[in-house]
Amino acid sequence: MTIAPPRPDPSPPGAPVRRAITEVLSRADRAFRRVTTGAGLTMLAILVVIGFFLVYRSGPAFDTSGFGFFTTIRFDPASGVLGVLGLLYGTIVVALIAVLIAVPLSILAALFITEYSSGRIRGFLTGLVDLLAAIPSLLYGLWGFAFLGPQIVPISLWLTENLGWFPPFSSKENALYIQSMFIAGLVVSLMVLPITTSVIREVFAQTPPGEKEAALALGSTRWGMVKTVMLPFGRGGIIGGSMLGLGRALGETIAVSLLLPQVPEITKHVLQFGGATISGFIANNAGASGLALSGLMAAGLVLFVFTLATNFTASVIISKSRSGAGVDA
Amino acid sequence: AALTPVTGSGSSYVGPAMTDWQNGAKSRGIPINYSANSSPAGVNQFGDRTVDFAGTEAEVSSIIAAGGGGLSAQTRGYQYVPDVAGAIALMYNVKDQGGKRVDYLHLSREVIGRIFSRDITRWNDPAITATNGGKSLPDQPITLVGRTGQSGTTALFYDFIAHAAPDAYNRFVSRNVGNGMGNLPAGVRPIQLPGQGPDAEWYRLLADSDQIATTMDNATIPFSIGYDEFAYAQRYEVPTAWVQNGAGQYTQPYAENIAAALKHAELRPDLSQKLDRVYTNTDPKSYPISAYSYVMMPCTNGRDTCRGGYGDPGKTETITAFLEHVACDGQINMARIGYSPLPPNLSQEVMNSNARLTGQPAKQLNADNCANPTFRGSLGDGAASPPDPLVTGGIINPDGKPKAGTGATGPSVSAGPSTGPTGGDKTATATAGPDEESAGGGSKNWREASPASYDEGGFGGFGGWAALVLFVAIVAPLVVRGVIRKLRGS
Amino acid sequence: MTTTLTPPVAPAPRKLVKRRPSETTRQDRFAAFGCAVSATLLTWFVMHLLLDSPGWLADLIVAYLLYLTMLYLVTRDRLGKLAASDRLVSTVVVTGALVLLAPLLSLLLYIVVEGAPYLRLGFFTHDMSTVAPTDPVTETGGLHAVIGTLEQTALTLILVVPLGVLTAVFLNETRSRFRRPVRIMVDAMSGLPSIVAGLFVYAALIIPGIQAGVGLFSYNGLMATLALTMVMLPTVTRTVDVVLRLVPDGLREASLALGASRARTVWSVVLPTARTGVTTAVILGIARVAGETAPLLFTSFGALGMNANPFSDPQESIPLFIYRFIKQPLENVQQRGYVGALVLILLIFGLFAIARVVGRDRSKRKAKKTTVKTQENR
Amino acid sequence: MTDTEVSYVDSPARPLVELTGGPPPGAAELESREIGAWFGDRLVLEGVSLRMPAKEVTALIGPSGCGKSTFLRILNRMHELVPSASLTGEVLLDGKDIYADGTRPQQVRLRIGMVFQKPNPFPAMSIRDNVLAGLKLAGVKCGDKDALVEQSLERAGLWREVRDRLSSPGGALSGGQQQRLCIARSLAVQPNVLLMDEPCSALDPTSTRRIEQTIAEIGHEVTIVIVTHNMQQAQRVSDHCAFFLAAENEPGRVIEHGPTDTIFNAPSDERTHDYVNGRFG
Amino acid sequence: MTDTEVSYVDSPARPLVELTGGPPPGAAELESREIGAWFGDRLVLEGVSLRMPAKEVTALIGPSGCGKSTFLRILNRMHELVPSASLTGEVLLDGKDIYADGTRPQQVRLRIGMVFQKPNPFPAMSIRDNVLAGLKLAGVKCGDKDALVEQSLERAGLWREVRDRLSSPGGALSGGQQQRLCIARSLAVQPNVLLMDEPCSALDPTSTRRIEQTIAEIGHEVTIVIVTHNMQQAQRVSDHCAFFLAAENEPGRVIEHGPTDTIFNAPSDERTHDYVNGRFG
Ligand SMILES: Nc1ncnc2c1ncn2[C@@H]1O[C@H](COP(=O)(O)OP(=O)(O)OP(=O)(O)O)[C@@H](O)[C@H]1O
Ligand SMILES: Nc1ncnc2c1ncn2[C@@H]1O[C@H](COP(=O)(O)OP(=O)(O)OP(=O)(O)O)[C@@H](O)[C@H]1O
Ligand SMILES: [Mg+2]
Ligand SMILES: [Mg+2]
Repeated sequence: MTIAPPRPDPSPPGAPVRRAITEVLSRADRAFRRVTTGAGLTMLAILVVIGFFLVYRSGPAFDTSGFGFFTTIRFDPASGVLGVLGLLYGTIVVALIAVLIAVPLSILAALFITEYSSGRIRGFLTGLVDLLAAIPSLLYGLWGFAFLGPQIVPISLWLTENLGWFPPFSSKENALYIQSMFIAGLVVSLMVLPITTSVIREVFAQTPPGEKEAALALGSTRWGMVKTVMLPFGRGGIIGGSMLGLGRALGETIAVSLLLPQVPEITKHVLQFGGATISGFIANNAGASGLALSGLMAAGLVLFVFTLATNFTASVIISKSRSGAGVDA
Repeated sequence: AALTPVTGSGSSYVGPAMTDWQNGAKSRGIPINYSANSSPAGVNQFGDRTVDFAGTEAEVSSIIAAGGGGLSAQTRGYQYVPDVAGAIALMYNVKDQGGKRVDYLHLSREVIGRIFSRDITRWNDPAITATNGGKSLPDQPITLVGRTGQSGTTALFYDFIAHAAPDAYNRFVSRNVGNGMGNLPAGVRPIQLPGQGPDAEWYRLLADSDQIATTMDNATIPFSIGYDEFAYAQRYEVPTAWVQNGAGQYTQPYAENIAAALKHAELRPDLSQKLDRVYTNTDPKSYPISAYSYVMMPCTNGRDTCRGGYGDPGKTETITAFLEHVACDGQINMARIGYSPLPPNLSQEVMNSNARLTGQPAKQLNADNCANPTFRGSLGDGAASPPDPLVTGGIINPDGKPKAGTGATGPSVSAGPSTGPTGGDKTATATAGPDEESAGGGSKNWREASPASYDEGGFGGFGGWAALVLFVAIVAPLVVRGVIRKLRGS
Repeated sequence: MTTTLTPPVAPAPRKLVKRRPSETTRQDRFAAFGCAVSATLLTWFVMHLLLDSPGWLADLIVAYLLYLTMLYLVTRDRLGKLAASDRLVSTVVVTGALVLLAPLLSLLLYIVVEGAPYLRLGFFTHDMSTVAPTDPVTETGGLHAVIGTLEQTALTLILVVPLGVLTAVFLNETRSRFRRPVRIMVDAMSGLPSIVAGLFVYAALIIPGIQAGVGLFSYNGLMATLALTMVMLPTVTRTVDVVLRLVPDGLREASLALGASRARTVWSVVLPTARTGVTTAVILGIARVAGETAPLLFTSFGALGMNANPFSDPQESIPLFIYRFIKQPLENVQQRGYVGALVLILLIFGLFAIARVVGRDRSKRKAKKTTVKTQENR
Repeated sequence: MTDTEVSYVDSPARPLVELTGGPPPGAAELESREIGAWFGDRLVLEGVSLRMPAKEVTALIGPSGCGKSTFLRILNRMHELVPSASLTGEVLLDGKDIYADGTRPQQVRLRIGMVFQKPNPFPAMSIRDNVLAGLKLAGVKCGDKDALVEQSLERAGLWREVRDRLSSPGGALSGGQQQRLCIARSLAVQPNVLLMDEPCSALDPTSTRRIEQTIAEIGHEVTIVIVTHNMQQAQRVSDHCAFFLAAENEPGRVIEHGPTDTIFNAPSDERTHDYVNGRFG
Repeated sequence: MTDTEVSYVDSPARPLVELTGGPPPGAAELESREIGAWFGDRLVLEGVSLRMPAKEVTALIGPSGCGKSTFLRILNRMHELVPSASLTGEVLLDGKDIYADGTRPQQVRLRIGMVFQKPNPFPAMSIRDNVLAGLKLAGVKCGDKDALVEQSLERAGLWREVRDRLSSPGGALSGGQQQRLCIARSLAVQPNVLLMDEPCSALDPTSTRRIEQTIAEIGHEVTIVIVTHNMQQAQRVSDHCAFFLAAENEPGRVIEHGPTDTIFNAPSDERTHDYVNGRFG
């Protein structure tokens, strides 16, 4: 037992020197670090491999179209024209419609779960939201086509007749209201709802109880409290949750492939027949080979990058928001 | 010898038939797997050598023209083998002046060609009025309904259109070269419809046959007409048009009509079908828009496109055995599930194809060694066509010519004794019964021969209760567990 | 100031009566009921007597809007503006939750009505290889699909659980500088469309595999598993990540303070504590993966007959089973698809029930913790 | 009770800014009768009868977990916000039961303000908006808002420190200032009673002293009920005192109550004596 | 220091169960030299030199936020777990710097046990496993585990209450029992020093008294350093006392230290006097 020699302290008093803390890792800890890092890097590797593969396979398409790939609406390998703009447009419009419908509903549902319901109902609804997420996309597609679509047609008609001056609702004579991006968006919104609801619910649940009680103790109604405390607090989470939902809506496949004609075009009238999305288009043409397949891969790559950007923005927003709520899938 | 399993993919149109054939093959120990996605996908996968055979209605040349691949199939080498006959029906949704849904539409081939080439664009076109007893339909634009993306059905249908109204078709095609149909060399048919341009405005493209049929059934697209496999029309009881054949008669695509039409089918050297004479067939029973579906498989000799068989002789054995089943026993059920059995000459062609693969002499089929009902002059169950409402209503003669003096009143919907194809279906079943008997007379019917393992199933007959039992089986333990916990807890 | 305190009330032996004051009084409920009735009548009057109603959906919407307006006006009159907007929002929020419920119920009903009449136990005892298209729906056999789904899901789990949990541990319990890129990649991967995952496996593994004659890389359950892994991995990783975050830091500190290494802490304290949460996450992941269709078409290919070996030859699974039949032109064949859909839903329900049971203990503990927390905050 | 050395309140005699829709003017007397409280099936408080006279400061003391906070929250109907909570008994505000049928909790809470242990200003709002939050939330109108802000902040002893930065966010203040901001916020609606649950326990000594002075000032205008763990603080600020105690597995009860001097210097119960002299707790 | 009235420890004189791989036997002296601590760039503690003699109880007192917990966590290298944390100075355990190069923190923490403010038994383990968790986690071997469990629980004064349900989960105990379980868990590895960070602040009075008795008992065997907010408690349990204080925007410092009696009855610094007499904090 030797006493460590007092270390010389070169700095003037008042500005003490920080000590470097050395941590000697045990073997188990080193192995632990290696294994977990390995797992994390495997994840990285998988994604990088997929990314490279997509880039590699989409090479011919980019060779053919060059930058025009991003500015061309048509996707027409028969005449050697490859473009992703029409597909991307449809993808984004459908996803936006889905998110625009899903987010307000999610906020309401999240509010109900965190504030307006109690005990058993809360558990039931939370489970229900998860269940909603587990219903296969194929079934949503079938149901949307066979059941929901026909119910929506009269509403689309009504909107067109009465709100026709509003560009997205304006329509031509003899227009058709099935297979519209609106209906597709509506069905996708059901698939987006679970994720947005659970993210927003989580953020709401983290609202500091102190602030909530402060508002109530001032004689506020519940809505007053929600408005002054929960919504401002949850804003980051709401935005982040919407972005995450957007990310999911962008990638929705089978249901959209059944609900849209999948003809790449720019349809301004969202209530009207027409539209295509990248993933739905890929699903409908998955049997292609040669240049067409390469074009599909390129479109897939575009979608991939796009979703990546969306998800990334979402997680940044959520982590920056005051709530700092966790992002869970 | 153990047979090597063989996989195929492609046409969804032959899906039900393939299921039937796979069942039959299975009972003979032939391992076959088929995945129905779409004809072009099948051809491409065949070309990529990831499947051993493809089911397709579209030809390689069409697929190449559509820019969707097909080249690899050329590299691999292929032959077309007809496997079953079918027909394309015209489903329509039109209301007459009184607002009643029309169910008697009669069309001539040329008019069909012009409608689908967008040469006739309104329902009150005189050409349409002329074939419908002189009664004109409302002055409404015609909306066309077709398949989105690449489809074998489109290929078949537009082959017919090209022959029915060549001028209109050629104009249509040249108008839409840049609109997604592709640059089609002479004789090559499109497998994809224009996705844009002025013609596309009036074309509603849907994802699959089922969607087309449901949409027509729901009448969600007003004043529309579309093409679809006839089986879907039967399934949803959608009104289908009566099409005038070479004899001037109006027919619908029941098995007997298809069989009659295809008697004049010719095969090109590569066995792809040449249907010119089918479209103009003068048999009064023939339905013009009839065609075959193919199996695409490799071959070793006898064709330009043959580039060698399978590396694995076991696969050769499997597929020849399978095709022999398809050619004979496999045809027994076809009329019942919406197809028409192959005629004897094509059944024989199947055997010839096998010979081209194996290099052995082809087996000769005859009524004694082949259970295909057509060898006995029958078509199997469900083959007969219902009567024409305009004929039974006395508006036109059975030969298709309008009756003198009836044009003014025009047909009424209730004029015919049957209001749809189904009514006729029943009679057809009744009359076809004895044929079925003769077809399955011997031990030829594989279904009879197969062990009836599932017949009673041991459990059958308690309806939706099964679902309930299952649900309870899942939930009950949880409830019991909860109760026990509660009891223990308190 | 000396007499401020009340004399103690004589402690009579009384039974305490619990009061649970509620926000809504009976008058409120009367008002709401009245508004509902009058909104209904008004809708009927306007939509059916004055106008030509375009359908029940429009009626519903109009009635709902009328109800909201009336409720607002009545409450405003009775209790003032603030209370009125509060009541309005409460109503809207409750409807929002109901709207969430409606599509799910409608979807379930649709599938149950289509599928339930034909579901027989025979579905679970034989496959489709001997069932002809013309056979009645009740003959449907799905054993091969059920077995395929079970095997593929199990294999997926074997791949996903270790990798996902380890990655989540990596994200939570280490201070590696790769944490950020990995987290971004996990986020990104959850945006990978499943069809692209399927195409990837098909084009990168199956085509070369079949051409080279490598049996493992051809159509089989394993390839489907790989595609499903890509779909499930990010989901599981992210949920486990969240669950691990919920493990109180106090437990980690307690463990470290006892002289445990990081590895031991994770293995002996963090993971056991989070076990129920991880299990729930995994089961929910399974439920999601069990219904994936798109990536299977080109990977496991599907089959009519039984194939219990996921490492060679095409294999069926329930989603493929549904997809195969549900669009075919024969009514009874289509209904086979709905029977399959019903079985899939039942399977998912079952998984959910299990997840809830497994997760319940955790939620109880969590509830206790939160009450402790709220107490502290007061 | 100690007297304040320095008055932080600039003009205590000035009449209050007029509000419309707010509580009736003046302080009110609060009285609880046989209050009992449950969380779920657990009885945590029993038979609490206490009169809290108008314009005086009543302190509630007792060891942790004996139900002081629960009692305080019952006094302005915050208790019912806990889902499983229920209660019995009556709370009379100027003689009227606040739990009577048809009484709206918002109305009660508007008249009985509350300040919490942890300062909880609305962090996203400016200081001024924080003070006015109560008006907005409870629908109280005020003609001269600036005057009200100034007056409330003055009464809470915060005006001098923040008058130059009324538009900076409330979260940017120090802990003690935040707590006084919360007091100002409660005072802005001019409540009849102010409840305070350990308002100083999260604060540093300087801030604590400041807040005690504030309490002493406003104690002449509103009825104040304060929970505190600090015996010295209770002695310094309160006129009356009630000692709560909960035996193991028993609900909390009031052991003794009376003028602060009596409780601290001549308690009649031995447990009170032990507690105020730091024998336990 | 008050003496315990009732001994909850059944046989304090019995020799300890033998462990292999555990800390050296006996209590150890802990000494800090010029300890300073940062969170990020914020200096929160400066120049703390303190000797905590073996087999005695040292109490750290002071208002909230003055760095008591930080100091305590520096004593067993828990401080470095906070990502941004850094420090200066030396901590000598029986004369050897625990921050010396090559010293493994696990080894240090095994010798210096810690009990936290909030009881934190491992919820997934049974009571028995909780007690043995330290052995398993730190790789200490023990021949007679049952004896060790009994002895540790006895030393923590919990044996009598739980001996019939050793296999029920640790989360099923009451708060006070949980805290004693945590003490037992720390004692099981037979550490030389035991650090306690406000071990009673989350507990009810009865449990608090129980824990104080436990401290009094084991204080004769191990060195104990305890942080407390409760002056009475500090007086009751400790032999020595150190008063920490942080002026506004300044790091925390030790204002005064010495025998408990001196600190409480005759402090030399005025601030100490104010604090121990409840003038603030
Ligand atoms: N939300 C709640 N759910 C269940 N029990 C609760 C809740 N809040 C408090 N309790 C219980 O009620 C009892 C009284 O709690 P209360 O917070 O009123 O005590 P207190 O005297 O304020 O204590 P402290 O001095 O620690 O604040 C405690 O035993 C506590 O465990
Ligand atoms: N993890 C951390 N990151 C940054 N600052 C911290 C962290 N933990 C503590 N601090 C700061 O360090 C200072 C000392 O904190 P510490 O927890 O040691 O105080 P304390 O005396 O234990 O207070 P209390 O009595 O409230 O527990 C405080 O100002 C606190 O804000
Ligand atoms: Mg309290
Ligand atoms: Mg501390």
